[in-house]
Amino acid sequence: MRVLYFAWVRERAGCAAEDVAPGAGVTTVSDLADFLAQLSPGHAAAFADRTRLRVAVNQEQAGFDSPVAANDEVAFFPPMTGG
Amino acid sequence: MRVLYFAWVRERAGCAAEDVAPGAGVTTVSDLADFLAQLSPGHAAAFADRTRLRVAVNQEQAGFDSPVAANDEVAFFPPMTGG
Amino acid sequence: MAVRVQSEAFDAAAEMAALTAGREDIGAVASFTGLVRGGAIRAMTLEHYPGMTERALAAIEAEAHRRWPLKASLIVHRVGRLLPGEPIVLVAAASEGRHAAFEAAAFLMDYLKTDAPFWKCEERADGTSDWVDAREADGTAKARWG
Amino acid sequence: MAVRVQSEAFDAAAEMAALTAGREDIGAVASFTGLVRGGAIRAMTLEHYPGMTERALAAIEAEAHRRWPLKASLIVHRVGRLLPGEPIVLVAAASEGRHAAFEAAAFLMDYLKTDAPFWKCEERADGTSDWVDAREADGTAKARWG
Repeated sequence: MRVLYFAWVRERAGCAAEDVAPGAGVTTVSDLADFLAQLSPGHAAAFADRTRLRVAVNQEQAGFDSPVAANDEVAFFPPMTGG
Repeated sequence: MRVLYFAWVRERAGCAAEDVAPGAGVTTVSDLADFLAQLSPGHAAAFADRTRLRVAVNQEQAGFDSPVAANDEVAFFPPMTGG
Repeated sequence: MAVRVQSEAFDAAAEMAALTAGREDIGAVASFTGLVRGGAIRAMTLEHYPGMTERALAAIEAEAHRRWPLKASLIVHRVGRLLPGEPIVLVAAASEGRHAAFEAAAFLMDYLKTDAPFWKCEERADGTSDWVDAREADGTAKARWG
Repeated sequence: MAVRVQSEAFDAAAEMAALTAGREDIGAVASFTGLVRGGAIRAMTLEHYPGMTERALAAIEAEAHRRWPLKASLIVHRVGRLLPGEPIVLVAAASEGRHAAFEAAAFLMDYLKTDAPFWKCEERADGTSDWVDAREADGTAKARWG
């Protein structure tokens, strides 16, 4: 599974992208967030307040209850501030 | 009194501007329109349907009940279609 | 704030660039360009009321500045004979945020349509020509601003 | 229809001129340019999600074409480090009449603000920097389109 981070989520996680293999128990974005949060103190900080996070699965906006599978690209980021 | 015509009102009246001295009985735009309408068949055609006419007195939008005086500039024209 | 009536063509892009040149206090610029449409129309001649036109446009622009916190604005309107594809009018409104800019630009156009003394005469492809009737929708559009 | 994401500066004027060049079917072009404001801000760095950004912008543009009879449209958004006064974004919508053009341009901006994966980081004059928080008003602005 390819995981991407943007903006301050990227800064806290300490990386922009990583490949992870969280195992069969991870079937939703929420499960994945639980898994990622224990990778490092930086990851824990990135996922500390999920109300501040937005998610995309395969480059489409998704929610924490969205399903994820092994070959998905999952991105975590703050609410968008372009324009 | 300086009278100006624009667009099809100008075409019907047959002139773009004329100086008139309608006399003391003409105190409103409506009076002036009555006076102008009898100057020529073209003028009569221009003033035939006043609901299609708009008025400005001294370059400010006005109505047929607006007062007019000897030194005023009074313009008659169709509803505006700029932009 | 600037209002111009001219027979010469204008460069909408250059006009807009000049509006923000050297400024660091403008976050948003909304603009509108009206152009002569072709098809049944061979040319469009715009007549206006010199003197009153400039006064009316300046009054419309001043009213927009009263209603919205604008940093800059511009109205350029052409007169004379224009061909399809040519720009007729440009309005632009600049402010800190986008909503004021959008609303002010739409307001400028709505008021210009009903309050600025311009008249359009269309030359059709069949050689006839006629004055364009005012559209009731333009009065409705103006009325929404209260 | 065109969507571009680029680090290079763009010439809003030239972009808009290109939108209508050679066209006789466009009567109205509404545009919006967003610029970096100065004052407390020394620079603004825009990060984005390559791939998703282009998809999101294309989807927003397609939705605008579904809702209004547009003849042409354009979204250009910059990424990277921008200085005060520099343009960040340009949207333009062209149609036969002005209301569709104005509404579509406002719609493009409202959706872009909430649905396109861009993030702004401000460098302040005092040397600190921070990610810009999303504004609740942007969600409200999007919601008005139903």
